[in-house]
Amino acid sequence: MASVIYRIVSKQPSGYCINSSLLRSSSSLKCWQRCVTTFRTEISDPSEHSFDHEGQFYTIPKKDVQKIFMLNWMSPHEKNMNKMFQEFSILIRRPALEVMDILKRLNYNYPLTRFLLYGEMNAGKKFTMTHIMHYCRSQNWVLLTVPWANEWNCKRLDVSFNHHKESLFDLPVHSKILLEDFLLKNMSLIKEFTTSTTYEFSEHEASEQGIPLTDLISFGITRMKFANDVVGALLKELQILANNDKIKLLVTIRGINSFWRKTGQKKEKVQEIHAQQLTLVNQFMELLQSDTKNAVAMCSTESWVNDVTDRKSYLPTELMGKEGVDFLEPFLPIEVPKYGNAELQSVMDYYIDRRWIQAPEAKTLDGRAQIKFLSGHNPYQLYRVCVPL
Amino acid sequence: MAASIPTATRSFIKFIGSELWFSTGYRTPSKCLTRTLSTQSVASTDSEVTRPKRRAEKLSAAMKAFLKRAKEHESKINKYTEEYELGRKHLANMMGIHPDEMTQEHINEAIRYLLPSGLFDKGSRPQFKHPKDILPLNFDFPFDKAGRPYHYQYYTLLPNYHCIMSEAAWRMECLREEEVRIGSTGAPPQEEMKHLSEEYEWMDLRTFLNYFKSNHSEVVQVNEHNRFVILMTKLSKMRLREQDVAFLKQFGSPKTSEINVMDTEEIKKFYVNEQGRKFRTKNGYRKSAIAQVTVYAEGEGILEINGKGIEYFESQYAREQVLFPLVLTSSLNKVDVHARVEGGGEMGQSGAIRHGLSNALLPFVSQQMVNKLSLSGLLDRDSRVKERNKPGQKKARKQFQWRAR
Amino acid sequence: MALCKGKTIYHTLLGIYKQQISTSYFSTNKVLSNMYKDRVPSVQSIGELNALCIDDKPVEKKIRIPAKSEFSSAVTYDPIVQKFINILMRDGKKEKTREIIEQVLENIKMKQIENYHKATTDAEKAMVVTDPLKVFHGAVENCKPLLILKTIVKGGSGYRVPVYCHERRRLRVGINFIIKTCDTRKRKVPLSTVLATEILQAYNNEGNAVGKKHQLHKECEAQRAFAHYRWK
Amino acid sequence: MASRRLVQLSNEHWIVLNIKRSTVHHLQRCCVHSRIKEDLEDENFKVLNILRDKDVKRFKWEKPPDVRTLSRADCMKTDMNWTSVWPTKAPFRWGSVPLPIRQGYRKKEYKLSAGKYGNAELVKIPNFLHLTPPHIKTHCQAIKKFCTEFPSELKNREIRKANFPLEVITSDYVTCGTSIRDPRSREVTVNVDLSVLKFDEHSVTKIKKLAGDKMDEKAMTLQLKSDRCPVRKQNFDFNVYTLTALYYESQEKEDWEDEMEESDWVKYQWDKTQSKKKILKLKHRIQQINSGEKTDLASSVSKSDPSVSVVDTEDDIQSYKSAFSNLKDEGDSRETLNAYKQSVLKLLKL
Repeated sequence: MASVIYRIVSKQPSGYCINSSLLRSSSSLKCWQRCVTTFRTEISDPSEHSFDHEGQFYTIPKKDVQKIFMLNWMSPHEKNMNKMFQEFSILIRRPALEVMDILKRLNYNYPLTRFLLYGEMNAGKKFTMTHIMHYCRSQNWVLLTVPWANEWNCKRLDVSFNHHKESLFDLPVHSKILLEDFLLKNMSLIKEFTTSTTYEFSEHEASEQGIPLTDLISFGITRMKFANDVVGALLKELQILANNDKIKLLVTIRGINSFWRKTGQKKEKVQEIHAQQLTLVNQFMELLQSDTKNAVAMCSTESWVNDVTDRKSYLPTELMGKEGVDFLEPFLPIEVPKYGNAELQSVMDYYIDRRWIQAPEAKTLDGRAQIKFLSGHNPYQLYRVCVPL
Repeated sequence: MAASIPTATRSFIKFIGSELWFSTGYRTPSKCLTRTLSTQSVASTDSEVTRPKRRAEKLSAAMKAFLKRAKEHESKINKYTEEYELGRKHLANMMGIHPDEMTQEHINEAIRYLLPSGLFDKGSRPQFKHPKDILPLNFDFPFDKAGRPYHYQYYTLLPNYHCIMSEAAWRMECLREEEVRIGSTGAPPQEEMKHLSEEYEWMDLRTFLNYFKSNHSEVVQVNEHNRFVILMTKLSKMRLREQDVAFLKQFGSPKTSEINVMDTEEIKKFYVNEQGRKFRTKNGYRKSAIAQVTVYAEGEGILEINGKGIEYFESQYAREQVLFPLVLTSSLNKVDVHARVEGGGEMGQSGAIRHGLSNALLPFVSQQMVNKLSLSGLLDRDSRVKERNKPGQKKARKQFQWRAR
Repeated sequence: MALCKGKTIYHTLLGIYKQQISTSYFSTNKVLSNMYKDRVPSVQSIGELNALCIDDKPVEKKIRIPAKSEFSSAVTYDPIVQKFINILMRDGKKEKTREIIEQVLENIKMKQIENYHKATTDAEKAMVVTDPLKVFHGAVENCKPLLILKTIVKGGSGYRVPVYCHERRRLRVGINFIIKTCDTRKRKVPLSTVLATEILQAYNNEGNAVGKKHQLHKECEAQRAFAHYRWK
Repeated sequence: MASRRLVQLSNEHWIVLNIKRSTVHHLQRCCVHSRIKEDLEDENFKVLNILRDKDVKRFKWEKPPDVRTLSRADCMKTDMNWTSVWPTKAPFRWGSVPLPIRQGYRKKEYKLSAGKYGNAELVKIPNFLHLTPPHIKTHCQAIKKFCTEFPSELKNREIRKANFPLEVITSDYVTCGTSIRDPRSREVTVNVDLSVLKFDEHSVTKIKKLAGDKMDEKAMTLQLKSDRCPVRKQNFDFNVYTLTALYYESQEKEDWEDEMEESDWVKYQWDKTQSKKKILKLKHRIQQINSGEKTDLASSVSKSDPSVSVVDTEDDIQSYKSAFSNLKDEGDSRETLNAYKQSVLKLLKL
């Protein structure tokens, strides 16, 4: 019943903030009840989000969640949270709004624009990306996602030599996962398009010109040996399509700094494979450097990629190295900061609404201050602190 | 008889004490002691005539040796004193000071300058002191010529202590008798008697030890002190005469109604910086960590630990430790905290901050909050540290595995 | 205690409950007080502290035993959870243990909140207890035995004698029941998931831990003939 | 009771014997005794009476005279001139110090520590008996005639610095040891205020590199120290030579300085990097698109050298250059990254 009350939508632009002078008069539950109406917005279309909605939660419709984010993008923990709350709501934050604002004003005839999200660990880069991806999907963009680039480095799966270039290494399993994910996300958008040239994968196997793009992808999925080559072909096709104004492309790469690290993998005489020797990395780097129209790349640097000892700084040069910066420039650095005070209160309101916080003493002003203190404004820590409450 | 309780002077006690033994039939520890006391008491009261002649005159060998040593000691001290005086003049000359102005402090300073030594044991460094300070001066001679001790409690090893104790016991016995007498006969008391109006607080252990060491050069132990306190408390609860009260007052004073509280000036001391903000800095310690915590009054709840926020600590426990005093005094968001901490691990550092923070908070919170901090033990240093490993052992206490073969 | 006179466990229990002393579990700590012989123990519970400090009258200055490093007045602090952590802890790895317990609470909470949100009517929603601490406390309470068996040697042979015990001991035994049921878990299953399911079961008076408690009670009932050895 | 005795074997050779004292007694006693008997009963049968005879006077071991009584300190007067007794640095001599000093570990409280006589502990520690206040007074008086007054005009540090940018620091040491020379006195330090020398940008960076840690980069001062040469003057000359060499070397520009790779750059030079080409190309594209030219993607790249058509002095290019160089030089921070973002936005006409 309580949740019904709180879901009243205020369409006024809210400079959401707990006004301290107003609240100091009484530290009871009434206070947050008064403010609670502003923590949620019913506008689920991200293209309508403006800076007025900053600090409010919006719910992504279930069909979108299932289609875009469920398969590969969300971590098991996030899936659990989704299951628990029975909804997928994210906070509208300034960095996402900023990027969306730029995307709205961007001239798409310009060559590919690169965004780089950076921020501290668990500061909310991924959910910012989620928000932007949802926005792009609502604009019928084609989404090409690499949920966790470091996976190519870390997981000890099959590494095979590339057929065309001997210095490169293929990752068939990862390529297959990538293709599956792409197909699921963009099935409806790309089913009309056909390939522009023939692709020869080996002496016997080739894909002819003019076959549907989906066939090419499903070929890659079924013939895992050529999955990596199919990814290359797909990227080329997407570039051509984008250049011909047929689609708009959003490339999302999480943890791009793993492109300039050593992988932990070995293959025969090669002692340690560098990420630059991976075919997938090369293909994506080619895409990022190209002058493709109608395309936007959104990358993020992640401290998790680095070893525990060098996670001191979260800034891009520290994580990517000079090579990375030189490769990526000119890029648009977007900082994803930790929660501000208003955002923190909003999130706590949301948690109270969704019963993540239920201890009565935690709902008081004093309790909120303590939670704020313990979390250190960090989103994930905030979630963890509230576990026993 | 009972009214004339002895004063503390040695001879008087000797005299009266010895008589008391006989008159009251007090259960004595040994009959032998009583006998010696009786003879000795006569000897000491200058009544040369009644001294028994079968002992005495001849000096025992031990006595002779003792006397010789005493004499030697005396001459040694004289010699050393002369040397000291001469040396003092010389030193004054060397340092360019007038000899009359040369005090012991000057001497110490001069010696520290002229012959600097870094030895850890300060007693082993070069010394230039009056023999009085180095040698035990009162080479007291507790025997008479016949080799009998002057003091009747000499063989208890702690004569003065036991003297006081026995006096207290004797007084108690007397008072008890008096009570019985009054109760049985209904006669009025011989002297005015009444209960003490207030409770007494006896010498604490340290002063007790010092008292006997400095006055009587006796080394008493904790047990002796405990017995002393028990006896005195018992005595003080009886109906007392004036002289008893006077006796008790030597060793204790009435308990003050004021409890020993924390120094309010110290608690409320703070400083003002250039911007006009009140602040107070305190050090905190835990394990091997040291924290310097500055608390600014009228703040917005900013926390800074070594240039970072609370994320300096990853552990939830450590974060809660820093939060603890702030929440307890409900001064979260009311003060700014700046901490610099080094050494130790995560918990040690947070504990050190907790300690320093609680102490630095004091001037900016109410007395009630100070009480809370004090009662919950936040103001005290946690003195537990890791016990060191011992050679030949695996850990501090754990020993290597060993099996008879 | 009264068991020897032919009463049932129920009557014995009544006696025990009447005798219970209403002090907090952790007001005394023998180890600490041994370590600091010359120090005064500090107050280890917020409630007591608030009761002691009502007015501005200064308290007596004494050197006290410092508060323990897990004790806190924050909203997240719970004495029974801390006790559980201390018992579960191995090799002094408290932070690790705390993480496990946090996982346990999270699992419980996730499951319950999911049920809560899935429930359609208010009545159903009211049935779901979403507070993890409530579940946790309830589970521990359900696992506490009322009597324990103590081996007493009489005349060269040992007898297992049913004995009542004080609150702290009961708590410890109850917690140990819960922990020991998780010893048999499979190798790759994390401890937190097993503990969470166990606690949820115990909260509903089911599961192995509660079974162990009942088992103990049965044994006590069986051994009641020896109960008089407690005094002899 | 071992006693050490010197036994003369011949005029030059001595040996040391460690003999038990009781043995010595006995032997000597025997000898004395037998000699007496010999004298008495010269004509009779000589009896060697080894057993002790009560009549014979027992041999008495004479105490050696107490050396302590002979010490010089005993005859000292309390108003003597101590500076003449102890003029120079010397190890502690118990005989010359008229103070009843004690040093050593006291086993028990009532026991005294060892006195000064033959006390090695007192010799071990340093002493300042040669530097008492009267000593210092006399020293000062002796030196005074060599001193001149410091010019009052130069007491102001600012004035001193402005007029004398070169500061030479030397130290002289008065020592009471056997040698009058002190190795530290040849050390020469030269401090130079480089702001006086009027360097240009290149030479400043170069001298910073050349001087290394001898240079205080913030204050622009150079500190040269030398104590290698045996004489002070040589050290001074060496310092001046170093300064001169540094100065002229920093003025010169070698050929290879232009060929340095990016990793060796002291400052990021945007004009020489691939970044410039990249940006100019981008700018060219943007200009083309904005002017409505519909060129093929492939052809536009190869068509012409972009730097011809794009002027790199344009406002947005300049701002990008400064922002990117700043990012490279000063490293990442919120400010530099924000500035960089603004410049990119400007470039993209947003």
